[in-house]
Amino acid sequence: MKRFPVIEMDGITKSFPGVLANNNVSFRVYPGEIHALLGENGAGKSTLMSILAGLYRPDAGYIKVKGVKHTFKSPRKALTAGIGMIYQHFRLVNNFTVAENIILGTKNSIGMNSKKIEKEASEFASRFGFDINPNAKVFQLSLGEQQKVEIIKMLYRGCDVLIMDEPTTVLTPQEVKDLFNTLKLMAAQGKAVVLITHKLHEVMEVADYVTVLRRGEVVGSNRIEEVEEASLAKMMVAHEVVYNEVSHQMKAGNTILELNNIDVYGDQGYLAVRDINLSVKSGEIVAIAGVAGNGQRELIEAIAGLRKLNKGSIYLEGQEITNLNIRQRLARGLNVVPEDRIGMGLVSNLNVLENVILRTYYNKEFLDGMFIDYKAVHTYAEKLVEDYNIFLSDLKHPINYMSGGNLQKLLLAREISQHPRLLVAAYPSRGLDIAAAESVYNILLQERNKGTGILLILEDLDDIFRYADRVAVMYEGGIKQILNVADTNIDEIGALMLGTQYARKLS
Amino acid sequence: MDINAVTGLLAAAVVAGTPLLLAALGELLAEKSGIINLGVEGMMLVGAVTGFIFTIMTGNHWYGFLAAMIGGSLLAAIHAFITITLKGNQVVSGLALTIFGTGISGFLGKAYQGLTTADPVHAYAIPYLSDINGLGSVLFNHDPLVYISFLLAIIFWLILYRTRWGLSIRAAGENPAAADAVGISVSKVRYFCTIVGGMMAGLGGAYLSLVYAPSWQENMTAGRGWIAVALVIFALWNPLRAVVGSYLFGGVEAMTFGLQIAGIKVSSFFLQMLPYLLTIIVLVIVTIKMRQEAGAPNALGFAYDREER
Amino acid sequence: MIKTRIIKREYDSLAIKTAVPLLAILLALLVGGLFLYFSGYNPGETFLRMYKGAFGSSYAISETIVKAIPLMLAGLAVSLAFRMKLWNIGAEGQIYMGAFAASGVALTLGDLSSWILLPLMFIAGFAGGAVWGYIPGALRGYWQVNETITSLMLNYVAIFWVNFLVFGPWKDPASKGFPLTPRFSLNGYLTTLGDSRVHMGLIIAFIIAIVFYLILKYSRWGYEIKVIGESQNAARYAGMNVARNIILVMLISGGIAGITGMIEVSGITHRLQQDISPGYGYTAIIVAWLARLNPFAIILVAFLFGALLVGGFGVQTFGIPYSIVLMLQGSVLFFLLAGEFLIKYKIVLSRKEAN
Amino acid sequence: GSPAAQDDEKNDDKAAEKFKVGFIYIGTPGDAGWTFAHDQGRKYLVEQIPEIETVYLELVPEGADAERSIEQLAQEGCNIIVANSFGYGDAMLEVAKRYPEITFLHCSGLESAENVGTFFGRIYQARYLSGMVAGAMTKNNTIGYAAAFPIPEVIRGINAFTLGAQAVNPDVKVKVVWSLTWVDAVQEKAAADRLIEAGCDLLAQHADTPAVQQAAEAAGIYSIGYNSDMRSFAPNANLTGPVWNWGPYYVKTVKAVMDGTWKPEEYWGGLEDEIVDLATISDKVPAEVIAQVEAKKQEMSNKEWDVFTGPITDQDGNVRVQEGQKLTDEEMLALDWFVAGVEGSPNP
Ligand SMILES: Nc1ncnc2c1ncn2[C@@H]1O[C@H](COP(=O)(O)OP(=O)(O)OP(=O)(O)O)[C@@H](O)[C@H]1O
Ligand SMILES: Nc1ncnc2c1ncn2[C@@H]1O[C@H](COP(=O)(O)OP(=O)(O)OP(=O)(O)O)[C@@H](O)[C@H]1O
Ligand SMILES: [Mg+2]
Ligand SMILES: [Mg+2]
Repeated sequence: MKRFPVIEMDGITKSFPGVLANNNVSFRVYPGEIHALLGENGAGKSTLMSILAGLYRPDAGYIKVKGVKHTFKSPRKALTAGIGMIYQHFRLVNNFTVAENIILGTKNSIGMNSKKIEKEASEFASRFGFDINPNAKVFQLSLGEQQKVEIIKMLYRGCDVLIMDEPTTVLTPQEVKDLFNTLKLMAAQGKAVVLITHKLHEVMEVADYVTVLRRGEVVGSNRIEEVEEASLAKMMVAHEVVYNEVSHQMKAGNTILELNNIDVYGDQGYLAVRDINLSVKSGEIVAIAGVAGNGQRELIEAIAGLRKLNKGSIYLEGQEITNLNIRQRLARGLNVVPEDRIGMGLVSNLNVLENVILRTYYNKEFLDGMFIDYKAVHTYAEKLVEDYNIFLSDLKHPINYMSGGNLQKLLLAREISQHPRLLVAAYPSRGLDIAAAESVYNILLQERNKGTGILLILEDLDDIFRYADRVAVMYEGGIKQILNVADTNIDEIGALMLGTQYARKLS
Repeated sequence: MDINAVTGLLAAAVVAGTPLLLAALGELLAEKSGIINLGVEGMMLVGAVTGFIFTIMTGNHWYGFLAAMIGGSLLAAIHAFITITLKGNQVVSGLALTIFGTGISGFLGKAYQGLTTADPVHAYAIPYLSDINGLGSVLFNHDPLVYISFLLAIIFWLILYRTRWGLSIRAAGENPAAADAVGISVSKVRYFCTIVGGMMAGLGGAYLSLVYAPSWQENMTAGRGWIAVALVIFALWNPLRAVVGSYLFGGVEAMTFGLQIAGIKVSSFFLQMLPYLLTIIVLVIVTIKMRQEAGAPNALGFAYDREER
Repeated sequence: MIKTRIIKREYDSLAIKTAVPLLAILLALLVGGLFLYFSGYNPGETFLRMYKGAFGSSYAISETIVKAIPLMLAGLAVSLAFRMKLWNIGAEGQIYMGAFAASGVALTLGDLSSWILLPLMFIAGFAGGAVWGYIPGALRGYWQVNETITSLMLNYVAIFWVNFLVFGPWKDPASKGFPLTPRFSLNGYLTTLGDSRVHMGLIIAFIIAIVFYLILKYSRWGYEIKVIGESQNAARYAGMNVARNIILVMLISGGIAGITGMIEVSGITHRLQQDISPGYGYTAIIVAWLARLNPFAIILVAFLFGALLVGGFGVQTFGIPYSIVLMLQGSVLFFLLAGEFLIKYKIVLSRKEAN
Repeated sequence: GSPAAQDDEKNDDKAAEKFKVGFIYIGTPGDAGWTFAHDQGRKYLVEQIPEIETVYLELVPEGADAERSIEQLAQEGCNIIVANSFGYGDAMLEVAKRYPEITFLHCSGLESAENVGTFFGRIYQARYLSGMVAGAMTKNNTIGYAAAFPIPEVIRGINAFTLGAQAVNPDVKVKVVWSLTWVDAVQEKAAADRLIEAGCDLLAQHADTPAVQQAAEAAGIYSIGYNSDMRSFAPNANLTGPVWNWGPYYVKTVKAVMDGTWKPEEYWGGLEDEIVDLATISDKVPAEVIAQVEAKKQEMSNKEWDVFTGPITDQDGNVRVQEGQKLTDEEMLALDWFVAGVEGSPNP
């Protein structure tokens, strides 16, 4: 029986100011298949899928759904044609409830009885094996839960084709497994799934078919059986990916950071960090594993000096810094790379020059009386860009023209150039392609080798096992356990992250 | 003050608050959808003048109210086009709308100075309810627009919080990208809300020229459009709280004269500051108390551009 | 079939940035002209008179400047707050408070030589406005109270306060009960240019514009303002004291608006009276925005806006009611706003293949 | 100013030779009050002397814009410039120095000069008469008075009104409320309503909108208007009201300037000049009251008597004007106290 593609895109071209994001792309999706879409950062994956979902309008090309040509003027049209997309940045209304988000935009009836829709939503969710409180507000949910809401939302609309843009970045291994099971279930029911991801092993694990984009063009499209990880990586970046050499035999030195019984309040007024004890030694990478939203943000902010401790104390190289402000901590060598790359770590509408001095503009090296010495800043920025291989067009362009990987490199470069004793970095490789992630870790490893203590907040267990020396698992504000990476395994950590105790098999 | 003076004052608060309430509800709706319209003053003036003119022309104040709503909505449509379609700056467009509305109302009204309408709006006591001691005369012995305005407040609340339209409207104001992604036409929703907002402002204006002081004078709103805008913030974007805010403001405004008559030894200039000072004080208290609770719609004031990053 | 697409411009081009506003004004005049024509007025003559009223003679130009000075100062004042994304719409009240404080000094210390008196009035004017900016600033900085509404409400309070003074304690006994304070002593008069009414306020505006430019573009504090305006989280991460800066900016913004009040009483009315400002605080918002918050552009836009107000006001004697003048002003703004669209986006025409 | 009213200015060519009178208005002819009354006068002037031309600038703020506006009229060749608010004084004197050949007339002004005259009307006389009507028609002797701003002009009116009311009804009390605005229907309506609640059964006003009349009409009580005949706004309530009638003064003065006989003066005309008058009295008022009012009006027109003739006591019971004495114009122009019988403060 010949199968007909549910989606055919042909000759799709789309340009944004200054970039050709998609160039004459053809793309097919068959019913019942999980189709992985790969490509380095900026390759045009999201753009192509946004076109399919009716968000962007292509400059040229056409889309056929089940053989019928469509012009999607808006997501509504795409939705009615059965195409739903879950974006990289979730499109949920934060202060609506789960149920409200699910029924948003549907027209079954005019009225909205919240009891009724909550019941409806929760019944619908359980049909697909999701367990979620329909009357919780979205901002109270973890990212993983938010993603479930997005999926339910699309299923509720009866989508035949579900597009997911990097859905696994924010999930625990267990959640990833669950997600993949759901996707397989959907595929079995004849639905098609397009999965964008940077993780090749996931592609190998779940996808039936894979398409690779590079610089807006399709460079390969194959059945999964016909490819292997290494060839995919090469296809994406057009050269061999050099993986970091990670050696763990480094001797950890004296203690750099010490957290003693700290409690921190979150924005919502409850204790977000409970009684944490942790230390980081010179020349060691300690990873904090955990599902996002379990207090990591508050913990980092407390270490950085952005949040007051409710209880406990913090020592840096033996000296108490509990009551120092962020600048005093910085002066002692405590550098932090926050989770929000843009919005906290960097300022999107400012240019590179203005961003590289965000944390040091008040130091005399960049000052000339009450004025900022932009000459000095220029020299400094140029050096950073060169030393850390940051790709950008102009130091005076706003940084929102830069790619995610380069932004992260810029941010790390800025913090590292201040010679930290302790570097705290949250999710340093989130959303980055393989090559970019490798170069970011490369920077971190070099720093560790210099003897800096490094505290990483990570959710990707592969990264933890590759790079960290010790791992602390955080759950509901507390640290469940601190383990040497060498003495544990992914399953144990994964279980701890979900709050369950892992029954160690006694050997 | 005896009980009559008190109920009189409360009834006066309701009447003085009604034009504010109508306009504030309109602005509230527009803001809920993400559009801030500082042209309320201009739209009220246009509503006042068109309402007055059409009542004189047709001899029926209901046509006047209808015309006022159309007048207000036409002005709002300009704002909508500039801010939604052309993604222009909402604050400046609103200010321009006020200037423009002041001008056009003055122009249209030239020939209607010093006239009176042949169809005054009477109070209708609501049977039974108006007999309730105290409360009856405060709430249930008024002109139809008073009832309409508090019904509208309730209807607005129901629409916003109990219907799917309302959900779509709030989504457009909170996170237009999310609304867009589920197929809600953000610009349609915003056009609709802005234009209905204009109708309500027009109606509020017509209340002044047809009910409160049936006549037309240039600039007769005397800054009430601005108060309506302020009341929306004051009400924390909740229609029912807008009722309270409007009547409170109207009441304090009315009360200043009551205090004068009572012979209070405070300068009237200071008494007249009261409604404004009170607004600030209540706002401060409310903000401190309700910091967690939903404040301004998240995307208020920002144009939505699908391809914007 | 021709298909149109709207594309965001990559970089704004200077040519378009200047051409579009000009085009917008031309279009506004065209539409306004049509309106005038159909209302029975002669559009050509009207516009000619408008032009002459604003620029037609050295006197006209000097008066345009007189009108522009408070717009420049108030425009600079609000632009500072807007840089930090603080909606200070309280410049009007700050102007009144500045006028009040400066008048207080002039009326009590009128005997001092102008070398001392004028600086004192200047400081008082600044302080008066600054207090009025401080209140919404502090409420915002410490408790996140929306500054738009508090600053707006304070406008009314300030106006009632000045009215209280001129009708009450500060009323000139010689004014036969009219609400005017006594005239200031000559020492309290701001120096004027020749026998025109153009006064020192112009220089003050220029100086403030230059200082603003330097501060905002190059100084450490300007950098802080920029960062806080863009992202408060980033600012906190950079160790900036956000609340203190919000308050400081509102205070200075209010202070400069206060200076606007000071120069109006000291340079023009020479006494405190009602209606010191016919809405400068509100017009200034438009001026600042049209100038995209650039200090020098504010000077220029204020001048042009002054011309529009002065020239527009004057055409009444040609039989055109003030209400029509307001409509013209409103439409000029509408067209400028619409023109913004062309600055940000370009419209591309392309041939669409037949289906 | 409808376009038609100024039509003739459009044939500009001949305009240059025409005798031109320019007006500076604080409000707009559309305010139905003060400026409206002045504009009626301007129209009357054009009717009476068709060969002249008039122009006006409306809504001229009293701050920086005043001088420029007056200067503009001077430059446009006005032979006479009239300004209708006291706040224009400084600006007018300033421009007048530069244009000695032009005649300046400042309504309610303080200072005259070589080429600057001031003019005003004794509306207090008409107010006295309206007070008589009010005093006769109140049943509970409590009258409300909604006033705009505490300036001598308004205080004088309140006093005159009260004295008039007491002349026919010694027990009358007049409750005063300050609205602190000239044109704001909502505020004035609120002020009126509070007065009604406080037991007033008759209202008078000194502000520019008809809101007070409408409030009285709605409450079914009587009212006294102001500025122009406000009967149409309150057909049942309105009894009469003091009205301005600037036309005859304008005609007289313009003629004098044209003839070259004008001298700077501080003109303050009364009933005899018809610059102020009483609107037709409602037929609800008994004929004998009307006759009484007419008689008093005659007396004042004949200058046999004026309002502020002693004995007059103030609120605190001090005798301010002795028996047989009269307030001088100077004293009247600076009046800042209330006569006995007024409730409220002249200095709020
Ligand atoms: N998304 C997909 N999932 C599964 N199989 C696919 C997919 N896309 C293509 N194929 C299979 O791969 C083979 C090539 O597919 P494709 O439709 O690209 O054909 P083609 O001959 O290359 O035509 P075209 O010139 O249109 O690209 C076909 O056997 C098709 O069934
Ligand atoms: N809305 C937009 N406006 C301007 N440029 C855009 C926009 N969206 C994408 N681009 C640009 O188009 C190119 C492709 O971007 P796209 O987001 O599709 O890449 P991607 O493959 O999804 O990358 P990533 O892996 O980082 O998500 C990039 O150069 C990007 O900067
Ligand atoms: Mg992407
Ligand atoms: Mg092929």
